[in-house]
Amino acid sequence: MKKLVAASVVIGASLASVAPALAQGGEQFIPVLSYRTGAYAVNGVPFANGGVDYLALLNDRDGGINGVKIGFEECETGYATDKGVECYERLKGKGATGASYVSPLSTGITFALTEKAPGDKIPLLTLGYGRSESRNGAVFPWNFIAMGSYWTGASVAVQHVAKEFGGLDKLKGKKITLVYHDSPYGKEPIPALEALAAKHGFVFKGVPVTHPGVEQKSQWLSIRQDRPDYVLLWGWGVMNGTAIKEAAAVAFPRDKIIGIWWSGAEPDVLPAGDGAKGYKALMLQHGPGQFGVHAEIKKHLIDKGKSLAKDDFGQVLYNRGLINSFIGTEAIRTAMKKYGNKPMTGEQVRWGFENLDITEARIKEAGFEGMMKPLKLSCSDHQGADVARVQQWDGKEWKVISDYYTADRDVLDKLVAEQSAKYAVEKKITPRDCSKPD
Amino acid sequence: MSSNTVMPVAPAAGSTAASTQPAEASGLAVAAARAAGGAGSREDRARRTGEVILSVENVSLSFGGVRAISDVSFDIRKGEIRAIIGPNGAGKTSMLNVINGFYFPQQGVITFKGEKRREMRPYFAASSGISRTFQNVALFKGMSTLDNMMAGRTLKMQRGILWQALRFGPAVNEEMRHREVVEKLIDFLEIQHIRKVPVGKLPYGLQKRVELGRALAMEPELLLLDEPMAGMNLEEKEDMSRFIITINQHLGTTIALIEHDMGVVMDLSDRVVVLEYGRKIADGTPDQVKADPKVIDAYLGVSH
Amino acid sequence: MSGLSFAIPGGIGAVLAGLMFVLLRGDRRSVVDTIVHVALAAVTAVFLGYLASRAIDNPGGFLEILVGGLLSGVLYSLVALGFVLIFKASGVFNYAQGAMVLVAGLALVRSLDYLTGLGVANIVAIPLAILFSGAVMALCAFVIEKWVLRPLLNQDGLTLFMSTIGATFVLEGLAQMVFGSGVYPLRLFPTDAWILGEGMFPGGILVNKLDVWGGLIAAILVVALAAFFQYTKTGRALRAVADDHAAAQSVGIPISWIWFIVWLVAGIVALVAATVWGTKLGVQFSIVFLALKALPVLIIGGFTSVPGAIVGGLIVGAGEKLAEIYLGELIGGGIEYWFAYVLALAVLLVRPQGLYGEKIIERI
Amino acid sequence: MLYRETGQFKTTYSADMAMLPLRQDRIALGALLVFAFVGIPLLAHFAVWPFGNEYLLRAILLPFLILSLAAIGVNILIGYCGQISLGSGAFMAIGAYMAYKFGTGMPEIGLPALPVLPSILLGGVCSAIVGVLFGIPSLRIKGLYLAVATLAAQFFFDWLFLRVKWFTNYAPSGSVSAPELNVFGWVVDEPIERYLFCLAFVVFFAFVAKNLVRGAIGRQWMAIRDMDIAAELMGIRPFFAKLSAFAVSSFMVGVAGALWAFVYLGAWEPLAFSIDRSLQLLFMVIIGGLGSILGSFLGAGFILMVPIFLNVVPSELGVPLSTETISHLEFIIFGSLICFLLIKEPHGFARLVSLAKEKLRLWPFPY
Repeated sequence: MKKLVAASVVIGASLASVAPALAQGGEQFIPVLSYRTGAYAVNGVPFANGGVDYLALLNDRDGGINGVKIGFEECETGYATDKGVECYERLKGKGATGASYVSPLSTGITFALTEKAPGDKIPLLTLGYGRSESRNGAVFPWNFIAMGSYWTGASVAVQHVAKEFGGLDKLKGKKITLVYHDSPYGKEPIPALEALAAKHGFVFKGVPVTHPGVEQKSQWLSIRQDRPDYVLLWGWGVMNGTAIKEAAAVAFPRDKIIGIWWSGAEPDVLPAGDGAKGYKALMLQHGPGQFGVHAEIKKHLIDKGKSLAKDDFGQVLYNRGLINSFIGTEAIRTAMKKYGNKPMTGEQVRWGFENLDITEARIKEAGFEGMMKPLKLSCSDHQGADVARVQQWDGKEWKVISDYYTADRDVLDKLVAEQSAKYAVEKKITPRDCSKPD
Repeated sequence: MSSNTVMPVAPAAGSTAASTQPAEASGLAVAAARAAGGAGSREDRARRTGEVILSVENVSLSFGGVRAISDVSFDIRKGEIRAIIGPNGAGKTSMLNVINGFYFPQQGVITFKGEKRREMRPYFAASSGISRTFQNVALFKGMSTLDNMMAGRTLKMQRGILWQALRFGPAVNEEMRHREVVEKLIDFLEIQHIRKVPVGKLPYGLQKRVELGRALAMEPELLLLDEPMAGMNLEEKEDMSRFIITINQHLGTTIALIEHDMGVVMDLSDRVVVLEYGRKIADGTPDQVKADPKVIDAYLGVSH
Repeated sequence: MSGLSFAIPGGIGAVLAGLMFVLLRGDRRSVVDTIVHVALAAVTAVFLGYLASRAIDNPGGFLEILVGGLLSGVLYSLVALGFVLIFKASGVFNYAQGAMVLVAGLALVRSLDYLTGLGVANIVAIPLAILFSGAVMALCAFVIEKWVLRPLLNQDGLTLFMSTIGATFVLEGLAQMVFGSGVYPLRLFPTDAWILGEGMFPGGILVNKLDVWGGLIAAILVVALAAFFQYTKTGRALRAVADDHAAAQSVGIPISWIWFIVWLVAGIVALVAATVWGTKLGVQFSIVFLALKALPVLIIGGFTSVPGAIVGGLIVGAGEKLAEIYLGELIGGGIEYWFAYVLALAVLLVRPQGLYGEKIIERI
Repeated sequence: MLYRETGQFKTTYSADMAMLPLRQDRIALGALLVFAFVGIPLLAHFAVWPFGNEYLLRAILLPFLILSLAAIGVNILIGYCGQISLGSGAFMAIGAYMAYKFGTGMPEIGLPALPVLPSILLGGVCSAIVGVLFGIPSLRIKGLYLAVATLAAQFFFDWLFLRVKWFTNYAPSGSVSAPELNVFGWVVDEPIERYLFCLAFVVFFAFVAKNLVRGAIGRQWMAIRDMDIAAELMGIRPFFAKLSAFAVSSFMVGVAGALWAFVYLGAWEPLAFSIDRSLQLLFMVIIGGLGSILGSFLGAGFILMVPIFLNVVPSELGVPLSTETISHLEFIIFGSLICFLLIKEPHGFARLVSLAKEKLRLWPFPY
């Protein structure tokens, strides 16, 4: 009986405590969907630290954005779609104006939220992941796949492979195998790779790895027997490190593997030790290292013990977390230019995203010089960039080994148009006319 | 949940205790029960027992290399009370298990109501009219007395799952009809007060009674009772004997029972079959069996 | 694939499967059983025939996959052994075995990192770390015995099983809270490979050194366990308890002490598994998924048999790798997770007690 | 004092066998239903605290309702029929994907897109059929061994929906999104509409489940659970009893899966129905109460509330926990609670409720 009373008190209390959320003051609220536990925590932690640190820096140093304080709260998704949806629902109404934008940090969650965001009028910022066709802002007004999609990544990777072989014409008859995480994330590049295979005449093969990816022996044994000329790796979390280790175990040359930019961070290569030497990965423009913004974070947060970052400070995914928050807050800034310095609604932030123009000067001013190129989004282009470089792990650190490649838009734009048109039909969406200003 | 893969077989501790009871006392119990039930003498009933309802011919059963029953034959006549006795490990319970189809013998033929039995699931034995109770009470512990007995009516209930899901019309009527039957049995067994109690919470004696009720709810033609009085005190034995006699006489149910209490067996049963080490050593009326030297040896352990 | 290279091996496969059918069939006689057996035999025949044809096409490659599969199966056996010990002694199906591997691995790697961080030489640090993680396992065994098993004494198997699922969650949460939730590399064994028989087959046959180490360790472990059960007083008491709790208790064997010991031994087996798996994957949360890999191994080998755990591991390892590579080409990759389970299900239908388990007789 | 049965006499067996023999219980249930169907929508409409908050509807009540339905299904199989299943997630997935296929049409066999309602129910039917197939081994194997058979289902279907593109209408990423929820012209879109839509399903099937478990079929299930051999000797066919439990259970779990996908997630991938989901459902029925329909609701509510509670309350109290700690604490709490309940109260919260009712009946006297 007492237990029962206790249980109902507990339930009642937590119900009651959910509600005051709405009452929080004049903050610009940004939910942070993160994962610090489970099979994907190795990659989730540095990204979350970076994302949170940049927001904290803005609050600490500038008192927020244009004087509007940023409220932010983390929610653990564990990379699980349903938990991600729960987090989104919990956090979307917080702050003075609700969530300004959401970064799901999972392609699965992105798919789920793509259905919900238009109804809730909350933009989704999916930096280098998510639905590749959401580049088409006419059909996906609320998705912003800034800086690059998996199709971009696929095209750049193929170009780099071609360059190593001595040109795109040398791709003919070559075997390129994709080892991918068996989820929407890993499958996303397949249509692009198939289209590129058709165009360049290489033989494409996909090898799925089951979640969470700790068992890859058979995949790599079959790769050893199949002897592809190049392997592309689309892994996440523990799958990356395991893939590199297994590649070493079957003596597949590591310098014949290119990972996507989510498979090219320190936690992916460090566990493999020497086995990772020579492994390559794409860069979502940036690499590891400390830049202007890092000095500020060190001064305002780390030295004051306000940051959770440790070894990951300045690592690849930490830096990506910074950039993610930078682009998001810049969109809010852009929106404020039009709507005034007060907490922005999701709809206003969406306008901010669509009119986002991060210039060289602004990048420099914010301390991101060397980490990213200018980025300009528009109604018809929610991606804004088509470039990436390749880095290689030399056993101790990542070395940039290529110049910027630009993705093959001839192939990709067609795919974007096809897939977004299909989505529009399925969802009975009438695409916006992007030539008209809104 | 009792989904164990192996059903543990506890030694029949209760039964040995029961068999040490003085035979006279048990005899008294039955006599009292008979008087209460208003039954006639055994001779009267012997005349009323009719044709063979079940026959067991040359049945042998073994597990791996262990022989439980070897080449046993006997029959059960309609309307009689037939006892199967023997020392521990004689194969009595295995015999009952063979009769109601739980084990299938390697050799031999079982004929029930004139039909030879092929390999079968126990369900078919139940549907052809055999029900039983168990040596170690095998009630559905999580269910109430009423539900246990209603479960015994399963074979008689026809309504499909969709009717039941909506609990509407025919399903409800059917439920009520069977409830009435079960309530009569509850009255007969004098267990009205425990109708809604989960049987797991009942004392042993009452559990045995509920188990009898569940077997009766099936309205069997042949009722198998595996040590119905094991672990009971004198008063409970009296009650149980009374129930057995009443069932046999008023409902006309044929009964085969295993019992260790010799007094009860000799007074209750019309004919007795004696097993030892899986073999039949005697078969006949209680008086014949009592006088059989092989039986005396088996029970007293005298060697030749 | 030529027709001939399919037909001949197909025939061999059918004969093998037929043999298996007769061997495993035992004394069941019902029509349904026969249909199930024949269907299983037919599927097995086709599968084996297909494998054989692939083996003829590329014997080197086939051998490589087979050897790799067998060896990785032994690594599953390492985890399965812990299950068998506990099941034998206490009838508990311990879902927490995977979590115990995680706990042991985390304790080992974190204490090792700490000691080497202090500048302690490896030769001293490794034994110290192993001692420490052994102590952690002892603590686990003590707590589980006292707070979970003892109160549940005499409950049925399913309740105990579900309680170990509960224990799994507690161990996972606690271990990560105390030791951290990152990936911690452990390098106790070499992880590179030998290439054998390059003269015979193009490209040779690749054998991973870590897998061989795993096999060696498993062999040592099995011998050590056998010796423990055979020659020590505690071991003999354990066997007595395994045979009959009540009887053992009545001759004065303290059952809670025995259970503590058996959980401790299982914990040490988990520690051994953690050294190998930790080297393979790095010590990390995902190690708990190994429990799910060990389940079909146990079903196939039988819950109570140490040799069964090894043989089951070999069958699962070889079966799933061959299926993943050769069958995966036909029906799409990623099948090894369910293939092991389907294999286990097939064994269950033919031989419910597993290959080495004791036969179950139903009584009432 | 209010909770008394004095003066309530039953004159017929049917009154005695009613779902809630006590008048007070009937009134309470009626009030609860009125509140759920009328009260909550009104409160939400007028934005009365806390119902004005969309979060309560969409992130708490909606998953609570859907997972309760799934838990009822799981409870029928495990709690009533005693057949353990670790593959409930797979049956949710079957419900979801087949409902999706029916909802978007199967031109290969000339089947046009069906409306939402029949799609969801047909998803449940498909799940029931597969449930029966995977239940067949239960006729031969029991207990832990059966758990492994159900795991086989779990992993097989995880794989099937990933690999066979037909199920996802050849979506390149393998993620699918639900068709518009249109019920006879009513577009279920607003949170409150989604809530009512699910509520109707859950209430209906909860009554169906309650009717089944207290009827003849329920007695067969429980007989199989308590003593399967004796049940068979009593004329209960294990074949029918077990497979019907598998069918009914998988049907409800399948419908819940379809609702989870269509109404709650909107877009999903197989990972949404992984083994974690199966274990979560198992925990719900253990914590809520094996063999209790009420317990399924209690368990679902509890499992959903704990993480939210851990997230919200400490930070409100000024001691915010890191997300890492919260998720580890969650593990520890669930795990220890499972052990605790198995030891102390194997019938879970439902049992606590009925004990409380017993006490209340006698109150203020101790006996």
